[in-house]
Amino acid sequence: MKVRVRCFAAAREIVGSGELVVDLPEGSTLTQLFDQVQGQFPRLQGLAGSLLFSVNREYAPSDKRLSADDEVALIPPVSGGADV
Amino acid sequence: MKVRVRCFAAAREIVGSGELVVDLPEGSTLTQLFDQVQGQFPRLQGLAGSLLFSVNREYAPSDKRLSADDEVALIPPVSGGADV
Amino acid sequence: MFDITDRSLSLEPLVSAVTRSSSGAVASFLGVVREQTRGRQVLYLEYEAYREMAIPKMREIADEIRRKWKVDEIAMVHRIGHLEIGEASVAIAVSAPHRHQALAACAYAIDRLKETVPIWKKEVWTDGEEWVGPAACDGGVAGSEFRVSS
Amino acid sequence: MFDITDRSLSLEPLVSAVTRSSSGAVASFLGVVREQTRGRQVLYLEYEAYREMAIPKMREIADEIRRKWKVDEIAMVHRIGHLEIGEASVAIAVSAPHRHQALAACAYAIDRLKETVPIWKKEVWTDGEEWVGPAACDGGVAGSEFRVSS
Repeated sequence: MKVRVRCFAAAREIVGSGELVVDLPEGSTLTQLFDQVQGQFPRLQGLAGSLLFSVNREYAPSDKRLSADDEVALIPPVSGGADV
Repeated sequence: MKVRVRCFAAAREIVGSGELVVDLPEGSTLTQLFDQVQGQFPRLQGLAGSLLFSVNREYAPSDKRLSADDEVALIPPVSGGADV
Repeated sequence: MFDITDRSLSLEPLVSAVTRSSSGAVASFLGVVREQTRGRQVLYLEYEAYREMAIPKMREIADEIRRKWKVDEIAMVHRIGHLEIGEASVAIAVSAPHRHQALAACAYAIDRLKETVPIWKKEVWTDGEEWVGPAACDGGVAGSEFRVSS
Repeated sequence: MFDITDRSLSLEPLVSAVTRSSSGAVASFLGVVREQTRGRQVLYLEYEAYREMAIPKMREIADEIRRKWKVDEIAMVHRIGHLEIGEASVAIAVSAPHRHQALAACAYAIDRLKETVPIWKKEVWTDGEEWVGPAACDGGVAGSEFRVSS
């Protein structure tokens, strides 16, 4: 199945694009999706510790199973915290 | 001695003027000043329970002794409380 | 910027006046004449100030704020005269490097302004009118020693 | 009014949008680009948003506010793109019948916005740059179950 992956901020800069389309086996989880994307863009490893995901514009846990046409986003971490 | 008395809000309406000049014995207190003004405008009694005074633009206790040329103000009470 | 004015209020001049290059946050407050007060229908309000005392009292509140929080600048302007429903009676803006200071200081400023600054409003309703002034009956100014003992 | 815009922000449209005849208070907040951040000199910021998610997240915060306080209306607008020092990045206004509700809700709104709304800023300093986003590391979004376990 094809899943759309939107990339923002540091993730977008690493991927070099605001959007990817990832081809995954049916029933894959967010973790499996991320493993596949990280295989393609190893520098994403640097974000992994605090990266969040959304699925269809809601934050989602990494064991969430995906469906075709889901819109996933890589929500990069805070590096410095909310300072204002 | 002559003391200037400024009147605001409900006190101004009772006195019918924003300002009075009161002639008092040297060394009179705010209480004595108020007694004299109230003698002239008995309806001020209705405010007395929570009226505040200022002397020279600072809140002052009612036993404060006045000097010639002081500017006293009658600071009327809240009737309803700060509601916003 | 500390002022009493008979002209209509807007936040922008206060926000501009307080924003510094060190400011990361500007918290502001607008008091507005509302239609209902304690269940009665308001027609309009009349505000009156002891201007020569009110402006120094605003400055004192700003001094209190500077002792409590790290802020950049503080502005307070109160309107007087005839105000209709929806019009602003008071505008406050506080800038600070960080948002929590700006927000806490702004909340403090309006609370203290209502306690200590000699400004009164006459509420004129469909069925009467009443003066409301500094929150003396809350002990807000300085406690009971400033009351007239009658 | 909930929006993401690449144009400069001003409070007045938000204040006008939230003021109702029932409103006695409007509390507002402006986040401003400041010169110094954590000891480094800022040249400019670049903001980026996941717009299709950010606006619904703003609405969710407004729903949270309505469950906690009696407010009239809530407006939040975040700017994206290139921002210079002194420019506003976010504007929030909350109206309520009473001031404490408006002030508390406004403070809550900016805290939650920084926790849950997917907007990032790249701080560009004289000596480098860094992305800063929603406060995921504070457990602000929803706790650790949303982290990637790596």
